[in-house]
Amino acid sequence: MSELFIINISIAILFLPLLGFAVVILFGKRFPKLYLFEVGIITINLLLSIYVMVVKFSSYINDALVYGFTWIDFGNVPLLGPLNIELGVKIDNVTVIMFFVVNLISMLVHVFSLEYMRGDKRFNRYFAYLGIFTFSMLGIVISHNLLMIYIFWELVGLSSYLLIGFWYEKKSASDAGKKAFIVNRIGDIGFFLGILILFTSYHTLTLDSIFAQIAAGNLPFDSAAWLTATGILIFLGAVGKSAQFPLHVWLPDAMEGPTPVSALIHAATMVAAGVYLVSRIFVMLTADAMLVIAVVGAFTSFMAATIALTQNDIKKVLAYSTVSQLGYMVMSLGVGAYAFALFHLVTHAFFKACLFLGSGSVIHAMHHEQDMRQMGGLRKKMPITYAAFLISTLAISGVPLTSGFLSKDGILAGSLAFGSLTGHWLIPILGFVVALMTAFYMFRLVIMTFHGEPKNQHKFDHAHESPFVMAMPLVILSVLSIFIWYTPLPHSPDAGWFLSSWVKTPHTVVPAELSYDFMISETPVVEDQYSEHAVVHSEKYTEAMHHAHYPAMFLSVFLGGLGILLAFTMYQWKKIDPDKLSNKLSWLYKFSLNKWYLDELYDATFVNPTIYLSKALAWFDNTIVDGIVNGAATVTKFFSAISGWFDTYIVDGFVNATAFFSGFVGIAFRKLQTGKVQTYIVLVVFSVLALIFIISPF
Amino acid sequence: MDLNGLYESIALIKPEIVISLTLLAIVLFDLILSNSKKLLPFIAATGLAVTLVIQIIELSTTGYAFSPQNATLFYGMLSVDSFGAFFKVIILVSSLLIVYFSAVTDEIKQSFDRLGEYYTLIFGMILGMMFMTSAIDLILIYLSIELLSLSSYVLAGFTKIRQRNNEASLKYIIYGAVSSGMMLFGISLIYGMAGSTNLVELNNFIQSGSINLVTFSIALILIFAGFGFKISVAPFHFWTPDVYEGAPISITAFLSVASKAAGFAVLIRFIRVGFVSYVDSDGFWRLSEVFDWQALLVIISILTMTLGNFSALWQDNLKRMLAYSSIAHAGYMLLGLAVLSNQGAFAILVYFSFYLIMNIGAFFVVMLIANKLGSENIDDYNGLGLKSPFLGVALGLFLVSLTGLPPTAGFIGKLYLFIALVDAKMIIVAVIALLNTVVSLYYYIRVLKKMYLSNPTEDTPEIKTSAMNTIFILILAVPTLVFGLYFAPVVDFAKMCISFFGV
Amino acid sequence: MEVGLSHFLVVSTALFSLGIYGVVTRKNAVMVLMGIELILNAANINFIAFSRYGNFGLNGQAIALFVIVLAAAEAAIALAIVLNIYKTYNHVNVDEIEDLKE
Amino acid sequence: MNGFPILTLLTFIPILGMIAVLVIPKDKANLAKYIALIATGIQVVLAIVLLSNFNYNAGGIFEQSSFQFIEKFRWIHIKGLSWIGTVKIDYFMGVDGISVPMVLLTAIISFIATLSSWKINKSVKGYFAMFLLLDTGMMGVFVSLDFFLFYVFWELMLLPMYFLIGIWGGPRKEYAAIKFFIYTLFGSVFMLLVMIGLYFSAHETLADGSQVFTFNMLALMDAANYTADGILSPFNPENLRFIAYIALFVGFAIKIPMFPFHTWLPDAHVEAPTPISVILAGVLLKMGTYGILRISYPMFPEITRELMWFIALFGMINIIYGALCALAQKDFKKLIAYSSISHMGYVMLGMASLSTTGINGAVLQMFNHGTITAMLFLIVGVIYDRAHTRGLNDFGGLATQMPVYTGFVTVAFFAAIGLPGLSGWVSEALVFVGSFGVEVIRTLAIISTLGILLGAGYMLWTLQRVFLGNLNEKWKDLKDIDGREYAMLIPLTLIILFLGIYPSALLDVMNTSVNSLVHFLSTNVTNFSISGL
Amino acid sequence: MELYDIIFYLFAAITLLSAFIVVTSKNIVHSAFNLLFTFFGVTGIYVLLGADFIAVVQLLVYIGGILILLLFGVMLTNRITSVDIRTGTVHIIPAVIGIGILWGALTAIIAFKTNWIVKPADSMEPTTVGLGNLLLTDYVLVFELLGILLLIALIGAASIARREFEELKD
Repeated sequence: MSELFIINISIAILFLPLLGFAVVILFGKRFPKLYLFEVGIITINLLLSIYVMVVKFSSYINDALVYGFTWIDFGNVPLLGPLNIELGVKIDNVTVIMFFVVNLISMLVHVFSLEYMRGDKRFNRYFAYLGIFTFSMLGIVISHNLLMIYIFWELVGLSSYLLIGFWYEKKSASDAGKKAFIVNRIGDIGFFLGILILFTSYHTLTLDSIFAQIAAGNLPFDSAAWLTATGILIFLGAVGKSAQFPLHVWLPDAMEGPTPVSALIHAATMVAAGVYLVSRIFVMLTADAMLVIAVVGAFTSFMAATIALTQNDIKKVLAYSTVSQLGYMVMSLGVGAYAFALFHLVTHAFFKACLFLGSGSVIHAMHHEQDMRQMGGLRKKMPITYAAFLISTLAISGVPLTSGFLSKDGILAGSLAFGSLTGHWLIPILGFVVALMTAFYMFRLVIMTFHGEPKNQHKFDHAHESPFVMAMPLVILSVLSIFIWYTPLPHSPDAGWFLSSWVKTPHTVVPAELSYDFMISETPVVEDQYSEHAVVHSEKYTEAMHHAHYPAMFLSVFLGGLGILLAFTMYQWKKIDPDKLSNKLSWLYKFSLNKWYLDELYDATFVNPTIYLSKALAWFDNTIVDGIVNGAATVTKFFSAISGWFDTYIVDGFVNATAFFSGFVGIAFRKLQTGKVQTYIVLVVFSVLALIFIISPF
Repeated sequence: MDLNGLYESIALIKPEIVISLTLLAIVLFDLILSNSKKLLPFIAATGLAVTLVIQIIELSTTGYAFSPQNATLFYGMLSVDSFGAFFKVIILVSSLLIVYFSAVTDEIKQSFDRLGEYYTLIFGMILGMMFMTSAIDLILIYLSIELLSLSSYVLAGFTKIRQRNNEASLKYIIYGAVSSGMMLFGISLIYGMAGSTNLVELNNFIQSGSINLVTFSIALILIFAGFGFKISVAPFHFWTPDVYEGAPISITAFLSVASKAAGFAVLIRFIRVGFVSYVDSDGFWRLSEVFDWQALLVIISILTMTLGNFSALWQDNLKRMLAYSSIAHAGYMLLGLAVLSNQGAFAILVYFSFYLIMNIGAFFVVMLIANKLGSENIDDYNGLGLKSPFLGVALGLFLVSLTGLPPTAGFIGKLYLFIALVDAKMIIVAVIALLNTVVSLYYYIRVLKKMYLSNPTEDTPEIKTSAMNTIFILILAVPTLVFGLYFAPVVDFAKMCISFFGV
Repeated sequence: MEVGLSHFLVVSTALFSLGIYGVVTRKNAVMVLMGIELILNAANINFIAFSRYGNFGLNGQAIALFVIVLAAAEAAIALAIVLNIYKTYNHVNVDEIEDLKE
Repeated sequence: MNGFPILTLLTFIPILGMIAVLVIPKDKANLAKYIALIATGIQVVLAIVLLSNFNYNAGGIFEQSSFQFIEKFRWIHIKGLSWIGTVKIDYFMGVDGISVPMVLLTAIISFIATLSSWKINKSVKGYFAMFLLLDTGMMGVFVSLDFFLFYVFWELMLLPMYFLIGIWGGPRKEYAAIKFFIYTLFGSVFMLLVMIGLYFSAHETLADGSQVFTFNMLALMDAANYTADGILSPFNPENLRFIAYIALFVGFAIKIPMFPFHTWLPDAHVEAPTPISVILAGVLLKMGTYGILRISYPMFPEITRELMWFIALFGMINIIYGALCALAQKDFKKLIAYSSISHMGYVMLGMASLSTTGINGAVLQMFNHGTITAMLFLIVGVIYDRAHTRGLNDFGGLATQMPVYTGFVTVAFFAAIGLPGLSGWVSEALVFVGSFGVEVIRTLAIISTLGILLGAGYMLWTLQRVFLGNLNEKWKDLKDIDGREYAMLIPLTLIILFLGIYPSALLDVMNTSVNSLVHFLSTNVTNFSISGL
Repeated sequence: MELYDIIFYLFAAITLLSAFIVVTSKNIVHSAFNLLFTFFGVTGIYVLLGADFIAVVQLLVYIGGILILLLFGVMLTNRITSVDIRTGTVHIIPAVIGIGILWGALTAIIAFKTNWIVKPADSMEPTTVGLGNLLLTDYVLVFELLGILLLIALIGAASIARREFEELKD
């Protein structure tokens, strides 16, 4: 297979879903069954992406396949020389893995939706939207260029908007869509500013070219601070898309969308795009930027976990758990555990998609009931769903033998190593606390939903196991949450192909003095920008990781177990009454239940002031600006009160640039025109006198 | 003054003589064939046409006419030159138009019996104006102004059936008499100082001798009051709106164009011949430092245009509005004089050429509408443009041109004016004038608004224009548009006419 | 003090001012016309006085002559107009004839 | 294409149409629509012919040799005297990369506006006559290379616009029309003054070697042509170039419209009939920015450089202020009007950068804003035709009732928001790239990015209020769009999509000229600031 | 004080006093008669200035023509029998102020502050011949124009004064 062929196939994979979207959206009205076309396309896509992955790993495992073209050519720009904007694709190992993950989950969600969305009046459009989402997501993955990433970045935002607000008749749904888009935009502005800095400094947006220039010691605006700022600004994009604090508020609301959408977009793929983006620019992050990322990730993950503890909506719990897990990944990148972040991204994609689809299955069975307090005992009615759900829950809780155990352990080890190397111990501490809480709330969820007695007998009676097309994706995804797919040794992720040969930490390009010393490898870098870099962690970091591995593993297993135990104690065995506990810790409980009051805070500090400001400005515009420009229309109005006649004049359409002036002058002049000829002559006499006194050279 | 000189002088005033003869012909015709009054307009038009032809043939003739016996210099009562000829052409053309105008006006038709007197008086006006354009002796200036004034006093009140005509007449004569009295008093002072009323001698006197500047200024301001009355600039304009509104519309139109033209001609000549010591190579007039003409003119013109425009804003009577508009235009044109350069005077010529067609056009359409409507009130114009499209478009065109928007002739007039101002670096003044233009848009556009933006009411007439009237309007409207796009002929003509005989 | 030019000028300026005063203050139109005649007379005194004292020849007198004739013509027309006003309004109070105004 | 007077045809075909419209008998007034359609259709064809024959490598801007399709005839030539110079005004037309997109835009928007005028039934003849006259004025502005000609065209469209708003507009049409008129005239009188000032400050050398004052824009751009004592000559130590620049700028700024001269725009838009709003937003606003690029920049490069921060500042204010005001609107059309203000701010910001990317972005944004806002106004028109209300809160759930319509709305809205893949984004991004790249205005560019956010805010909120949610029972009978509306919306949609994906199609047209302009601005500053400033 | 001076002061006094009464008297007839004295005084001043012909013309035209005309005017516009022929005044205050200043300024400047050209006067001679010559030579144009002016005035005045029954009937 030639490289070009692989690239072409990849590009085909990219555009096929767009074709699906276009066909379905344009002709969907005429052909009600057209959604099958989209499902077919996504299936082909999955097969193609598997094919690409196989070829890539078999033939080009150490090479990145790159293709670029000039999108906009500015020619020979004065004072600057040739300038152009390129677009391009880069297919490396991470790309093909992501291709596979995205297409797989997308396909499963398509299939799941066939049943879940049955009977919806905009069935075709739903699939079209899934198509454009898949297209955009694949676009992010394949881009070799920050601008192109940004393009697709926004497009996933659009598809997310469309899908969250799919049931737009519900105000909450359209609100959520709007919120998602706008909150994401805040992050995107940061991302965009980052791009601007890079383009201004390097006149290119192709990642490898940028890295090469940084490596050559060429910093943005010749300043280390700007390099840090660039990293943080681009990270801001990820903060939005991956729902990191403080921009995470949209994700829970996004659960207004159909549940399969939540599984695909708001759990497995799109939200991971932020992590993916940070991983793409990982090599240009300075120590300061990394610290910021680590702190944000750790804090997000902690905050989301605390909120998840008390939520009652099944999807909300999962949403916060997603935020929390994304925080993990971000933290992982921040502490330098690059490969584990991506690893967790993949494992999390599978088990979280499974969890969401599972919850979808439950919700479907319960006739769109989402409140866990209305559920219970479903494991008898829905054994397959239960089984799949349980496996995934174990995975997310980090129980050994699951994929989650492997990736989470690596992240925790990385953070521990980071703590030991830099002294920032808070980050690993938060990480471990989150591990405890994750296990707790996930099992709280499982117990409340599947165990115990049904709370709502009526709904319970009508509940039933989901049909095959819904169950099948659950099973596939839960199976993918088992360790065996990733490593032969359930306790050592490093032994797995994912980490040993597929994904390797690239070498930082940041000048040594700006980077953590443990990020600098003592082994020389291979100077081929398109090749996959060897593992470049310094020996120091590798060693620290190594040391941290077992303590982290034991600690996390212990904490996970503790969490599970606590959950069972409280909800299964009812040894501790959660209500009493919440009453006792009432303010903490409320703080968590109300999501740290962040929405309220944002409303009070940003949203409402903006609205008020806009209203004030509109008023200002109507009254003052218009007024001033119109020659003080207010004064004119005052005038008009004196004379009704004047008013009719104004109403008559005579407010004008000099209404006041002309009114005043006009009236003054008109007063002179009395109609009495003798008055005129008096005026002439006075005028002559005035002229004499003005002009004559006395 | 020997007889040869007299013959030569008479040869120089052929157009005036033809006008005088026509005047007599009208009087006689009216007396003898009093049943054929219908022919009077034709006689008048023929006389005017002949005069116009003669005038155009004589365009390049120059010379002094009626020199005094003891003149040490070669000067006279009249200075016949192309500058005067230009204004004579303006006057004659507008007179011709007014003759047709008068033939159509209902107001004049109603006074059919006195048509002879009407045309006699019109010719009295014309004669007065013709002499004004070339007079260089203050007493002749005074007398020709009086000739013009006396005729117009009567004409302003010509149709006696309407009360407002009488009132206009009375106000006009009282105001005019006082103004001319002031002017005369000023002339007497000048005479006392210079020992002569001749402008050329005045100029020599200014150049030569010591002079009491204060007295001189008072005299000039008093004289200016007379000119100001004639060209109706603030603060000597007060009669204008009342008289324009009260007078028959044909006379209003005539006053606003021809009489104003003559006033400008004489004022320009007064300053040009009496005060300019030399003209520099850039065409700027270097004045003797005896009187700050520029300050006076700038003050007056700014005051005039501001007053005219701002007062016009509030007018509901279209005639009255056009009166104020003509005041404002006088202000603009006075700016051209204030520049005190050939450029400026030239700009006035160009401006007048265009002002002539657009102003008479506007008045004519207003008259046609008033004939049908019986009113010049703007509130009766609701939707008129929609019901009578031709008149609406024509009036719209004239008003737009008066505003000075391209591509109409009015714009070119303004353009040349501003060119002169900028050339003289009078930027602030130009800005004020331009802002005034913006203000003027309101009231012109207000007519358009009424005509087009308001819906027609039941009272809105559908006015059919006769073929003749249509042609007449087209004669005025087409140049308004064409000269806006191709103005070279007019400008060339004006350029040819900017040479002054004498100093 | 010997009578000189300025004496005559005092008379003429006073007459001029009185004339304008008359025009401005009298209600009756005929009285207004009288004021105008005073103004013209003032100017005439000037012309003749200047011509006499400046020894400018007879020009001043000729001008005065013209002005007198002109004044007559003006008076004739003015009175005709006043009569007309009287016919229309039944009075000749100038200040009450003010239909034409803003 | 040699000798074929394509620019003249482009400009005056509508006038021919107007004459045709005027002579058709009253009872066949509907014919006017077809005449207008044919005239504007020919214009579109000619514009495409123009584009296809356009040489992308010729810079234009300041040298006649690199302008294309030049038509230069003596129009007015009045021989001078000793004290008055020869007056020479040329009928001088030509296009370069900056004008071609505008010509194209004018042709397309006019055509679409004609389609959208189909339902006009009040004085059809008058309407189309005015419309075509307006069209000529707009086209003329974009192809004129003689300042005088430019000014004539500039003023030519005032009156038709006044009538089009005033006669065929909404309830407060008279107010809006006069406001538009007065504002614009106010601006243009200053332009007139500057034009005359420039005229007296520069000589053009004629073929016979004589030197005459000139209105020739290209001659006015050459420092070498200026006289020693011209009032606006850089050689004159007491020149008034700074004041003139500001006066000229105000004249253009009113058209843009730039804060605080923008208040005519919401009124004009709200009251104007849909096609006129389309023209107004689509083409007329561009004249302001075009004028700045064509006249202010090359004729006053040194002051442009000095004031770039302020231009950017006002651009920023426009962006933020317009967006915030839009956020508070309850009237659909007013919202779009304010969004126009905001979007024109990007143009100003881009221009202010004086960089290739920024100005490219600005010109592209001019085109894109033209198409996008035109589409938005058409969209408002569609709904207003049906529901006779534009209150944002009167609607809801139209997406269910009119799905195809909503589809177009979504495209237009997201294009306005600046969604990548649609044309608006490309230009906005380039504007930011350009303005961010210049250190002086970097901060302003950064603040301006808030506009992206606010834009998303008001657009999505509008989308939500009007189209999402439950269907208001009142609107149960609204029909989805019909064939004519398809014909208006589809071309615009395609343009928006096409330029979003392949902006080079238009960027390549303008790029050489923009580079040339940037080069001119960067090198000629010294020539122009010999003394004085 | 010479006789000349005394006569001057006499005439000046007559002129100004009567003029003052003309413009201040409430009674129109008083005014008219005082105007007679004013004109007479002016005539005297003309004589003092050696303008014999003008003085005569002044008598003829002003007193014989204009004054009579004005008196006719007074009669025709007032019903003498029924109404008190008095006239009111307007604008007294502004007129007094404005014209006071004007008068003051004119007198001060023109009469006292200006150095007029004063040449030794020729002896007084009859001026009629000289004037006659002047009118038909230097001022022939003005003279002729004046003729036309009088014609116009005649026609104009007649035109106005003529009763137009047909017109008034409408």
